[in-house]
Amino acid sequence: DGHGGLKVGMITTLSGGGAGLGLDVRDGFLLAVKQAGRDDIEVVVEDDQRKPDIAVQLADKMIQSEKVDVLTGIIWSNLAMAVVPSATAQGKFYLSPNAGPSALAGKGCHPNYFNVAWQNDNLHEAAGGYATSAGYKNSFILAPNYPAGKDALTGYKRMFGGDIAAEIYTDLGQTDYASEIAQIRASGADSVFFFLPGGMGISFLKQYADSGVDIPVVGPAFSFDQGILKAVGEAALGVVNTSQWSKDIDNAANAAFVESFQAEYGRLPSLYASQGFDTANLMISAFDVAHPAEDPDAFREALRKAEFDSVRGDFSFASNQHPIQDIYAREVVQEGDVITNRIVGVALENHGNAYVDDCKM
Amino acid sequence: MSLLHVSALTARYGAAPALFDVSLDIGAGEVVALMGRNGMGKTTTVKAICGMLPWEGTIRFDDADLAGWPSHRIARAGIGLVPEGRRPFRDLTVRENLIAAARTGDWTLERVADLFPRLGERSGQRAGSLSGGEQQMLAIGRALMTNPRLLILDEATEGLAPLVRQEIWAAIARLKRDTGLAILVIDKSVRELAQVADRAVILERGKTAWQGGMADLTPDISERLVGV
Amino acid sequence: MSDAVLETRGLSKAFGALKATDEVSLDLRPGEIHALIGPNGAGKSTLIAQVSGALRPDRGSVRLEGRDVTARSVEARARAGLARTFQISALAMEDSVFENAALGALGASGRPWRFLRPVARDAALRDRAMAALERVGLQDAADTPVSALSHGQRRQLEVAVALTLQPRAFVMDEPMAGLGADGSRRMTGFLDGLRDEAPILLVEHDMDAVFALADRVSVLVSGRVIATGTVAEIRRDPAVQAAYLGDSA
Amino acid sequence: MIRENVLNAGILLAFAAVPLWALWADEPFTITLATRAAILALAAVGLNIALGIGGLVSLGHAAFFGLGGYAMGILAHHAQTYAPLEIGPLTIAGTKSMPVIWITALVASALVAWVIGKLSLRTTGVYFIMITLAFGQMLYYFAISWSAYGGEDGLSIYVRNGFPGLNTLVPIQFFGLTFAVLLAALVLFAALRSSPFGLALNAARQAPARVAAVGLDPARLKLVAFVISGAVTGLAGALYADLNRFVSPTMFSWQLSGELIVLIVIGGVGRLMGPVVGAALFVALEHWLGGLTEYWLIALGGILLGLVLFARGGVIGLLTGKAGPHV
Amino acid sequence: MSTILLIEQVLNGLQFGVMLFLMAAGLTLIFGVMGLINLAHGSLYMVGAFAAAAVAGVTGSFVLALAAALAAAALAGAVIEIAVIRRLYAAPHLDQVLATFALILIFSEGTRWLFGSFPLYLDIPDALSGPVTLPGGIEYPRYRLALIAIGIAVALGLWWLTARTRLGIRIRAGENDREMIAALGVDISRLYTLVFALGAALAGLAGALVGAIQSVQVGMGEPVLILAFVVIVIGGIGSIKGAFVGALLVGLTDTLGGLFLPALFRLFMAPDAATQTGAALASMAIYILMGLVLVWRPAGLFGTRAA
Ligand SMILES: Nc1ncnc2c1ncn2[C@@H]1O[C@H](COP(=O)(O)OP(=O)(O)OP(=O)(O)O)[C@@H](O)[C@H]1O
Ligand SMILES: Nc1ncnc2c1ncn2[C@@H]1O[C@H](COP(=O)(O)OP(=O)(O)OP(=O)(O)O)[C@@H](O)[C@H]1O
Ligand SMILES: [Mg+2]
Ligand SMILES: [Mg+2]
Repeated sequence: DGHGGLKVGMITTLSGGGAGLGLDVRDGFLLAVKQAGRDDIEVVVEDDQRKPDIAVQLADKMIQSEKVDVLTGIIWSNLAMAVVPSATAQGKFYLSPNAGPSALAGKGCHPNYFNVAWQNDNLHEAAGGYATSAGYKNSFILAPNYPAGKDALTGYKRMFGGDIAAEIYTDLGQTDYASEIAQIRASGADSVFFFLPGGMGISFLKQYADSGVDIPVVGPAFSFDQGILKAVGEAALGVVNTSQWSKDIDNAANAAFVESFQAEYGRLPSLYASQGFDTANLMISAFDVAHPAEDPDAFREALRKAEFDSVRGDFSFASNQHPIQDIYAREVVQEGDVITNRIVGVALENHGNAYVDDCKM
Repeated sequence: MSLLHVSALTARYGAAPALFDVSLDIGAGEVVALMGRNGMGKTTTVKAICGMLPWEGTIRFDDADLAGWPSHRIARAGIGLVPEGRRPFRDLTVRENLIAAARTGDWTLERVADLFPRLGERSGQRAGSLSGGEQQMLAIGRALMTNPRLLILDEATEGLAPLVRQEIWAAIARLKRDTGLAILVIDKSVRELAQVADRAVILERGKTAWQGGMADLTPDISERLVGV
Repeated sequence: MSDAVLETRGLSKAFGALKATDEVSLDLRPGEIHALIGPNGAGKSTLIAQVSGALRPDRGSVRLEGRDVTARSVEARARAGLARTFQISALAMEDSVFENAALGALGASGRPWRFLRPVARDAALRDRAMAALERVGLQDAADTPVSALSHGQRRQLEVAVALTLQPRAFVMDEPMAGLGADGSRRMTGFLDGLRDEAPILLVEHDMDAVFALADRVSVLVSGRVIATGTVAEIRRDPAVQAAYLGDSA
Repeated sequence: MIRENVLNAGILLAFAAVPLWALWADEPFTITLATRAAILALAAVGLNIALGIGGLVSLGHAAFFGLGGYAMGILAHHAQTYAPLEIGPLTIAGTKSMPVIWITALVASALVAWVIGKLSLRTTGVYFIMITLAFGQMLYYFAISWSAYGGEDGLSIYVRNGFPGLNTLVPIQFFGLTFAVLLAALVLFAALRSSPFGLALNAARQAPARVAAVGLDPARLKLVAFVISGAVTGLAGALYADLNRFVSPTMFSWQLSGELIVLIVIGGVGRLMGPVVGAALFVALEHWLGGLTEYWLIALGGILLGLVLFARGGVIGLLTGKAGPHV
Repeated sequence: MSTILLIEQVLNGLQFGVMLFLMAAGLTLIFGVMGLINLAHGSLYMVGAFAAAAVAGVTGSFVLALAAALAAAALAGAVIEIAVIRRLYAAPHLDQVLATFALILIFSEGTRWLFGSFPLYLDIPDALSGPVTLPGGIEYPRYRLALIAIGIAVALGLWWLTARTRLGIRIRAGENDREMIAALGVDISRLYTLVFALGAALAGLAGALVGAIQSVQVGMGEPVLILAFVVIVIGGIGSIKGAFVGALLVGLTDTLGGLFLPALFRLFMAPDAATQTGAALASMAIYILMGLVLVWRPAGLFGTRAA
């Protein structure tokens, strides 16, 4: 097609239970492209239904038929694991707006794979860091029994200085946490760390609040995103969560992003929207330098420099091409009628990730 | 003035026609025998009357046109069916079988138990574990519990021991004598039919081939159309 | 009595407190039709189920040609030469008449584990099935699906499937049930000829047929055999009259 | 109304023609879609042996699909990492050879099908549906927490496995291979159905008491059918994993078992070409509707509903005017 | 492990079981009466939860929310029955499976279309929030106790309805022979619509009750549906008593399995591996339970017939 234009393939989850995240990433990404005013960038969006096999086939389609230059969009780690290795092996660039499995940060890292959100452990590590600084000595930790859950607990423990009262793996998709809460009550812990994405977190928080157990809770931002807080309600008040982004981060890019996103879509942006937005802006900054198909090395080099205005503030890449960034501790508060997050401090400053040394690149 | 009037009745199973031209009449209090060889359409006629099968032609009950009526409405209008093959509600007890069908009227649990003492004795037993004869009595009792004005008995003595058959025939005779119930009865035994029926209708390949008083049913007609 | 083809000894089966069969000992001799009659609920079907292997007896044994088959499954007994027909037709309703008969022939051949060659090209199966159909007069309906058969034809097919087994003994539960007068007559004639092939244990309520066919009659009442004898003896027996026959004796 | 044989031939021709057209029109993804349809059809042909002929509604066939997938994943993973597989004293080298993987998949799923079948066939009807589901779920949860092979994340294989004489990386060649396997499975299905075994199995579905009474053991017939069925579906799993160069526990999910049933019902239960038509239609709809709207699943639901309500016997039933066996 | 924790876990198991029963009861009723495998039952659960959340959002009243859940689910059930299911009674089982599968797609995505992709807010009413102290010093959420009570009340009510009322007898008669009960004067179509709506209402009630302590979101019905199927199969299809016993068994197995299995493995494994293996086995526990029950009793614990 005689290059010039940039063709981006976005594979993300747009239907079924996990669609909220994919929609936000998509909307954030498209907003950035629109604001850049670049009509030489074409984005092809496809729904992976949260099924790895569908994601793989869509990647094939993007590469074989659509002939895209850059792939992005995947929300879930297991889908990323299915798609990324073969996409990068075929010479395509993959910019992750969300999933950041450790396998792709360490041994499986690749020059064409960039993660613009985080390494999966980051927010958990930050939670551990926060818990240490808050003076907690004994944590009860729980996560679903799947790789990301195990990474979460590992990440927390990596940065947490105190003891672990108990470590529990729940079922993936579990909705009732009465049993776990009873164990928390009986554990004698002084803090609880949980990683339960999506509906699992909502259920846990509601049930926890109702149980009368008042041990303080820390968690990664996933269960405290704006969309989710609406569903959890007051049960989340006071919980501290860690995030590399918050709508009240004080910089011009962020303020403009929050305002324009609201104007465009009529809702508050979420963490995921911010990641989609950043991903697009990073990509555009590199495309300004070179076209990925014509001069992949220059494009890659430009990506590594990360010369774009991240809505999170300072942003750079570690050598394994995952972010180095501040991760904040936020508290859930009530502002008028709205339940939302307020930054209470920085949990980890200029934090990279633990897999840099495993990545031979 | 007949209670049930059927004329020019046709019906089919899928594409295969089973009834071509059936007509019959039953007056109030009358007992009519529906006869014919295997597969001539007796059961199909009954199913049509009871609304269990789509049909064309005329069926009138008590002057109401039954065209398009669902079967429960026909039953409520006063037609009680004892189906071929008994078809008890197998997982229900005898008592529950009777209750399921019950509608207010003269027939009650007690009266059915009087008619068939065996059912009274077994009232708590699962219908599925009753013997064939007991199930047959239950099927009759159940139809009576709907307090019908026309009782249809399709092969009510099939598979029954001679003694039980006699009991059933006696019960039918008693019903005829004591209640003035109109009865349409299908059975293999011409001899016994002759004793209770006032009239006979004989089907041959889905058509009414003969009808008339039981007394007029000569041996050669019977031999030709029923095989006896 | 060791020449009996089929023999039960003290068969007992209780359902809770109800003794459905109680110490039933019967035998079926070569060339005979042995009718088993009795009131509804006397235990006839229960007995047949134990003889054919569908039901385990609580006590007692079943012997086929002198061998104890009490512990064997339905299939094993069928392979050993016992053919039964069902009180309520049990046929593959979607299949054709021929296929049902071929199933019998296949069972008789004992080799169902052939996966590739079509049945239609297996001459041995086909001939055996068609021969049985011809004997009951269903050869012209071979390609009709069973669901389109009349009741009477289904009863005939039941018998045809049993015939394909070329069994050592037949066990028939009410083969006349639901047949009209002429149908019964035809079936009676047919069974009459069949006894030379293998003896028949016949459960039947149609007394005309029983009296016409049976060499011996056993009367089962409340799970017990109250009388065994020739037709004449049974008809005269006052106990049988009281329990079963009534005035049709 | 069309004669079923003519229709079947037409379907196969069309199925083969689409990827050839795509090759000519340089639409490689259409070839991938056709390959996906062929593999799903193969899995469903496997299920159709148990379900269509034997009346065994298994809601656990994803178990075999997944086993086949993991047979490929594990063998190729060990080949890819040059670390032999060690089971107790046994040391097995991984492999990237499709024939070896296929045989492994066939044997593994047949063995597991034998065990599952042996236990499940004690039940019938809905109980059978649910007990097969239970076994499927057990394997699913097992795979999720089996961290040695990626757990929930699954296993990626970087390069598609090889087949002697072919370059499987070329989409049309890989399609050709899967299509050939599908054809072989269809021949097997047709032969089974009209064989003595098929006759007995078909009767065992409708009248088990009759089958026993002629001296055949209905439970054994069904077990053998279940094993053959599981093995074919397992083979499809291995191919599917190779198509995606990836395996994950979703291959074991009950949704997938359900989808296989749906494919068969769409096409026509017990019909030779039922699974093929169902899979082709399903993949085509998924692809086409997905491009139209975010809410395409509503449309898919509507179409499926329309099919059930107005096309008894599935698409093939609709086209031939015959309803097919009742399951 | 302390006794208090154990008792609390048993209560949790009961509560979970009782909720499963609400789902399972409707399912088993519909299957038993109509012979219908209703995969869309989980969608009705979701409808109940969304209706409750929507009404609670507007009115703030939990009682109204429950009423709305019952009404919406019953209405949806009646509409499904009249528009779709009714045409499929004579069809093979698998057609029903496909049709109800299609209904899941329509309901799930339709709900997402109406309410968006994010979970909704539905909270416990103030009167029932917070823990109570039970004898022995056990602190237990008041709301969960209320759930147990409601579930048991519904169980008793259903048992009374099916076993003791004429309507119940007719429903069961319809299970045995639909054509025959109609020929005896019972309006079977109305009866079926009624049963379907009743089953749907129970699912909707469960959805609303559970929605208050869980996430009200699209797709929430599917995991519960599978569990409800497990329950009715363990209990014996068509049996309300079986559904109750099965639900409690599943509830207790799931809750106690998650507690004891990891602990058990810790006795002879490294803690890390034990936690994982235990958790893995715990997630399989109910399926293992179902497998064992069916191998032992192929028609479930209280099943009378092979369905
Ligand atoms: N469900 C069915 N599907 C197709 N054909 C049927 C069906 N039921 C009956 N038939 C056919 O319709 C015709 C009439 O059958 P019907 O049952 O009315 O006869 P019948 O007079 O009651 O016979 P019998 O004395 O055997 O009970 C027969 O030829 C039969 O084969
Ligand atoms: N599974 C069972 N559970 C309980 N009771 C049973 C069971 N099967 C049969 N019975 C009872 O055992 C007795 C014998 O039944 P059986 O069917 O053998 O009678 P039969 O002589 O064949 O009668 P018919 O002539 O009516 O067919 C009956 O009273 C019946 O109710
Ligand atoms: Mg008839
Ligand atoms: Mg009997």
